[in-house]
Amino acid sequence: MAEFEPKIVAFVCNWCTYAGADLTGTSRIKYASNVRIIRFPCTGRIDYMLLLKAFDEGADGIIVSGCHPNDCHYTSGNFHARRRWIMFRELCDFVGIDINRVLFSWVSAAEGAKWADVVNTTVTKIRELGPYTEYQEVAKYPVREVTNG
Amino acid sequence: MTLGLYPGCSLKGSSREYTESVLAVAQACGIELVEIEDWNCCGATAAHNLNKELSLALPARILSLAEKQGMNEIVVPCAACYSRLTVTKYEIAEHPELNETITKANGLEYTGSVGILNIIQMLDKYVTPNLEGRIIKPFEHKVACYYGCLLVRPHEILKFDREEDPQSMDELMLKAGATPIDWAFKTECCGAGLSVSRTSSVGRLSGEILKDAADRGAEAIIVACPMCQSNLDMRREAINSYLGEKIDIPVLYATQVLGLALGLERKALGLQRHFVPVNI
Amino acid sequence: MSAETHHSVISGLAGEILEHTGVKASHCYQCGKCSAGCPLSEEMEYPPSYIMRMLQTDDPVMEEKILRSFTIWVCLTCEMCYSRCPMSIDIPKMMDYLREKSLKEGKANPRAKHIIAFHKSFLDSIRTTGRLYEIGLLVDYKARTFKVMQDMILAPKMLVRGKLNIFPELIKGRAGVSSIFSRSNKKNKKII
Amino acid sequence: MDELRKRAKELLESKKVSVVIGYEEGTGDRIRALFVEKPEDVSRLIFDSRCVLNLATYITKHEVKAKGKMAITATIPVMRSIVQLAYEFQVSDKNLLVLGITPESNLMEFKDLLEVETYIHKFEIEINASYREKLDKLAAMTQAERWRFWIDELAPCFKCYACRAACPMCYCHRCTVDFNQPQWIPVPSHELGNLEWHIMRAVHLIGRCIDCDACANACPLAIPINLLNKRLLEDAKKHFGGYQPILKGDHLMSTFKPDDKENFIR
Amino acid sequence: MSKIGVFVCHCGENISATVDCAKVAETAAGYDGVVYSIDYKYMCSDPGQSLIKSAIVEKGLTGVVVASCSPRMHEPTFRKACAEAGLNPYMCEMANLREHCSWVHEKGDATTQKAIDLVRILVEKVKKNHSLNSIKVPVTKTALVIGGGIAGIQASLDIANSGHKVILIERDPSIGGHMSQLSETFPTLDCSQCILTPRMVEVAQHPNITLYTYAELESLEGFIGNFKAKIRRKSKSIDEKLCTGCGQCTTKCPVKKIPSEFNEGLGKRTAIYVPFPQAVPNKPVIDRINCTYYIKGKCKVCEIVCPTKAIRFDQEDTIVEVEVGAIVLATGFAVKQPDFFPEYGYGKFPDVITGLQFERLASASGPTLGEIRRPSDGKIPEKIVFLACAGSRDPAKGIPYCSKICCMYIAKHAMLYQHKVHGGKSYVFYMDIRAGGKMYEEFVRRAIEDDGVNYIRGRVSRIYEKNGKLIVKGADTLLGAMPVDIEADMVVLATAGIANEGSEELAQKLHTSYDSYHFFSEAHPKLKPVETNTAGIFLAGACQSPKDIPESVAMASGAAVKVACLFSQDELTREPLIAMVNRQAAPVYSSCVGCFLCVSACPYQAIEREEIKNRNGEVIKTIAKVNPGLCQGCGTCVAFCRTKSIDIQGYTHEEMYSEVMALLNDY
Repeated sequence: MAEFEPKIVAFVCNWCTYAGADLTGTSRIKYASNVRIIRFPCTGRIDYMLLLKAFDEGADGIIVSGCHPNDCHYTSGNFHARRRWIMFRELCDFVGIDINRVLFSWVSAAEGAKWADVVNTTVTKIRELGPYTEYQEVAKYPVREVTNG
Repeated sequence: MTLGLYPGCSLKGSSREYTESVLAVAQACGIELVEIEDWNCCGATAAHNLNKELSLALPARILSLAEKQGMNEIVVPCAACYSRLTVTKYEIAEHPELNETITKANGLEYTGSVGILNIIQMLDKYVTPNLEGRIIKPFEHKVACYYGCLLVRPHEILKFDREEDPQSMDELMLKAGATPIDWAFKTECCGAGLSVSRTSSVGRLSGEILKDAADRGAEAIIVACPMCQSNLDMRREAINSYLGEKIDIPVLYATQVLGLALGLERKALGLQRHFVPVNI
Repeated sequence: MSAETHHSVISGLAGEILEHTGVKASHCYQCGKCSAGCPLSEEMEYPPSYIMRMLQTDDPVMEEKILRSFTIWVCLTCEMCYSRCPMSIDIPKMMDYLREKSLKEGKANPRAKHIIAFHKSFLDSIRTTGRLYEIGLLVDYKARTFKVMQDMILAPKMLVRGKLNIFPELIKGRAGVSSIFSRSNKKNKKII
Repeated sequence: MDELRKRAKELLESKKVSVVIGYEEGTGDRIRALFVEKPEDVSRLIFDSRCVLNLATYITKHEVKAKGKMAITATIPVMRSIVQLAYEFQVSDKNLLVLGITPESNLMEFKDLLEVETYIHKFEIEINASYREKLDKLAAMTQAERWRFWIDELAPCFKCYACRAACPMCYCHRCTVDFNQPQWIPVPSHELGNLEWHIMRAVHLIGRCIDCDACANACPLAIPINLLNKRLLEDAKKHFGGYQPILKGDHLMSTFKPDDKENFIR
Repeated sequence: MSKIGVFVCHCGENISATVDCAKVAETAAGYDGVVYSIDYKYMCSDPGQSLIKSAIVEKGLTGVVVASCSPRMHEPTFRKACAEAGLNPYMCEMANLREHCSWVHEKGDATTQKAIDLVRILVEKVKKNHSLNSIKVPVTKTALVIGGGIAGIQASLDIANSGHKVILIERDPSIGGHMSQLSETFPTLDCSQCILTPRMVEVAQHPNITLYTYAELESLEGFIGNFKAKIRRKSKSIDEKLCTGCGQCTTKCPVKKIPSEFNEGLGKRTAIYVPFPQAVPNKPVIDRINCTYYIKGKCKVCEIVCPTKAIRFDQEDTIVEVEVGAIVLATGFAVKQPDFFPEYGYGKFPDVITGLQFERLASASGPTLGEIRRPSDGKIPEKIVFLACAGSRDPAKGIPYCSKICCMYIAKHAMLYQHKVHGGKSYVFYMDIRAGGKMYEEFVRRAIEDDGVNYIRGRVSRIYEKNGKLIVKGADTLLGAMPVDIEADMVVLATAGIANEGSEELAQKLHTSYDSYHFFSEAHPKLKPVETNTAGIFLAGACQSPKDIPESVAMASGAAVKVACLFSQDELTREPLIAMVNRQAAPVYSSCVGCFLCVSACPYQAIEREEIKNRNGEVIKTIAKVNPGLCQGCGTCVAFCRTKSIDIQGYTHEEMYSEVMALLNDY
């Protein structure tokens, strides 16, 4: 059977990581094509609910990436984001969501190579972990009728 | 205070005096050096010139033995051995896959737990801190500290002193009461690798070194490597004939100088074994 | 759709070296700092940077020249080139590989026979005794090189100064040591 | 208790407040919230160990606020809630008077909320032994086990929102769960939707939950959802040195330190 | 019902080489809501754009997805095109098929599939998009220029001459920068001072320019057209109004042995000093670290000798607050001290010097009045060696990049040496001669052919001193890497140009980005070389990368024009991508409960309180309100709000949500 191809969603900020990924392109650095980038103005805008949604909808792994500390285009969006991630990650861990499937990183507009590396390592990691069936099985429910609402 | 000791072949033969001085100084400073039991040769230049696996397996065996004999730090007075051992440790750490093949070859387990000290590091770490008042016969001479290659290169791996114009030995000599001179050939190669097989080159390389030291008024050349010592000392006639002048500066081991400064017996430090007489 | 790695293919000897030692010849931009600093470059027919250039040509003729060169044997692996290389190219490591290959393929430069002889005698000594037995070494070396007179002036003096052992020191683990040899020899033909 | 009634009476008679919020006997052995507006009703006011219901929940309710200035009998957790609510501009000295009840069940009236704040800070928020044990047990589990645990625990939840109703901090008019463009939380109650709903609620309560357990007590299915909040309380302590409700200063999640430590960002 | 048009671009071969563009277009055609889908070779070309325009008109498109390069590249282009066709520009989105797909993956189905997914995401987003109208903000027509080197001077003069106010701040006591230190300039060999000084004076006298020397930027707030800057004017310890620059103090000051920065340590200066004779302003400052009064508490010689009583020992730093509409960064570069090259012995051997030090030796205003003499014994060197790339192109010990100016200034140095020391011998060790520029190659040839400078292709391994000579051990790679030893009297290292110290902090103050070498980043490597990606902040000179004088001046004038363009409007339009608090009909008014926790989450203090009053003016409800002038659209508040009452235009909840959904549903 064909090798399992992870679905990876990347939530990135417009100013650093998105631009960094552009640089990966302009420098023609090759990386795994599993990833789909969704552009946000800033990591501060990234809603934790969207991460859950991504898993709901069958993502096997998630990359969340933005500007390095002190480099945020909006001065402190990434600092706020970092605090939220710290707590959100603890919570996910506590409810048994596999936090190995969410990779957080700082990738600046100058780090084209790092972006390729972040993607590749994530893909390799998720490939080892296999599909996130644990979550997806539960997620299959949504179509169930409203029984006790 | 007990440390492991890997003497290496030359220290058992051509460089007795080095061993003697190392042990003498260690003893004088209350350090017990326990020789690794059943140690073997590190393979020196020969091995890594001809055969990579060999060049790692031989040193690995030594380190494994040290581990097995419960040593957590070993002193390696010979700069060449020091380099081989350290490189091996580094290589295996960098490429863990090597460990397997090597353990197979040696039939000994290797974990890389043993720390490796060259002689200068050992003295810096355990001797110099408590030297005050112990220097009874300051070695009041102008000395040229000669580090050679294997003590400082490659820096990426050895991480000892700095590659160009190193200072550690000079500082040590200062403590021993000597006056280290600033000279230009501290880390140039003496040609040891070709010592036997290509004496001509050695004459030239060692010649330049001696000459510069002499021209700058050194009364002794201080080394921490038996290769360098035997080249500069035993091959002096060849060198002098290459230079076409007679240079008679003795070549002492750092430990010998320290020993003298500590007031130890010249004989205990093996000074009589030198080819170029040590008349200072 | 797997994680492609970004590596341009380097063929020939240069490629082989990259594979076995991780040293990348194409990394060299020919500044010549290695040759400038090499204590023996004037005794080499091709100084270090020259060898790097030859590798870059990816030309079998050049590669043959390298393997048959005297340079690779006269190199002392004093690490000077490596320590000063602006591109941090580990030339000594590469030289080790070239020597091993040249020997395996029987291409060792005739002028290097003494050097090789010494290395071999050295290793023989270790194989049999586990340690270096200097007189043995000298004798054996002379046997191989017929340089009977060389260093003979030294020997007596060394003896007088107790710098030579008449009898070899034997280590218990000799078997172990020679097994190291036999293994590595099985792997790389008979080289010692 | 008489003291409490006496004071309540005074306040109502002197029109200093128009309603006193407290507890009264309910059906069976249960007690319930009481809103005294007439001085003669103060006799219904009681206070004893059963009075754990967090009355702070009511002071943000529109219909209660509408009555005018409120006085509230407040245990430590209630007082914590009040301070946090005041920080969030939901109550103020203008519309609230606190009749504190010390752990020794003595009445302790505060001149203003600032006093309340200083008082409650004498009591650290602490997680009691039984919960401690539960938390440790969960911590010891593997990720997969924890996942199972919560999925099973939450399976029966049918989103009755009793937890939300009981929580003094869940005063929002429109909760994310009521949001349908987009539909963040699926309407039907199934494990995942339930999990998401409770995760969402837990996140919203970071740095705001004062650990009164009202949610868990209110849950008809006794789902230990308050474990989530307790765990987050501890994490907040671990990462940012903990949290105490305050009137002025920084809210845990809407501020940051440039040197916040983490070890998972590449 | 939305009518979406999808336009897939081949970008010549750039996309089509690895992505099956036709297939992407076909698949997109199948999505509901997509009424038109086509692929074309160059969407950004004129025909490409008119393709989009006509489709908008003919098919009555309500949304457009252009699948081509990065939106950071062409979003403005296509949004403009849409606008011209009558479609609201914010109904146009771009799928990044080039940088994020075709360029980074091999040809194959997987890559095409990714392209398809990327398009679908944007189709779903654009369906949820709303028409937006750009925001107008006023422009403060004053520019702040940071750095008083040649670039800063040029930018200031150009802006000032276009009739706008300029505030020029310089960290040092005088403007002039590195150029004022240079002897002669290549390729014309005209004297640096002679061409620079008049410009410096012009700056000082220009009615539109306010000059603050010995001053640094403290902090910056606001946004394009509306910046608020705090400037720290470091205390000069003198009253500039009273000081006439008579020089009494500097001649009488007893502390005379301080190495002069201007002379790169080859000359000495006093504690109260004017950096150099032609300094602007030509008034002294007291260097408090070295002044005896500040160390010992007594001396005050300067105060005694000062005829106008202008000395102020107790003077303190002052903070000036200014409002500016645009900023030009011209902070220049620094020279990488070559002490990281122990093998060259810089710092150990006095006669091994840097290129900038040689400039001072060769300069008529320098410590040797223009005579080339060795620092050690003042002898005139008979043999001199120049080392190119002493730090540049050296990943191991220096910096990986090429400093660009060295090849030229080395040729100049060697030439000057040959002109000044007759019969002297000069050698240049080089790797490549990079002399691209008008009359540059010719200049180098002149050095070699006419002035007999001896160029040797190879690097130097080490330098050591022997009997008063410097032994330079090099190699000639053009002669089989043959070793070359030279017994020189003096060695000049062509040191690397690096980012100025503190440039990182400055970038952070300005919220603009910098590259991995800490040089400031331009907005686009080719098409926006003087813009930064922070609107209203522009770059001039070597703070962006090492540059020679003509380049710096050109760039400065470029930046000046950008500022002038900005100032040509009374108000400018800003992207409406900002946050907003929802409003609903009474009695709810808004889902915001007014907890105001978002206030501290906002990096721009843009969230205010809004009171909703009834007819009788009583406050019924207090909710949050985002100030559109201050909001920069980061969305931090959006993700924070519990009630989802704040949303951000262009990245709304619905838009982002549907992107995620679209992405995964049939991924």
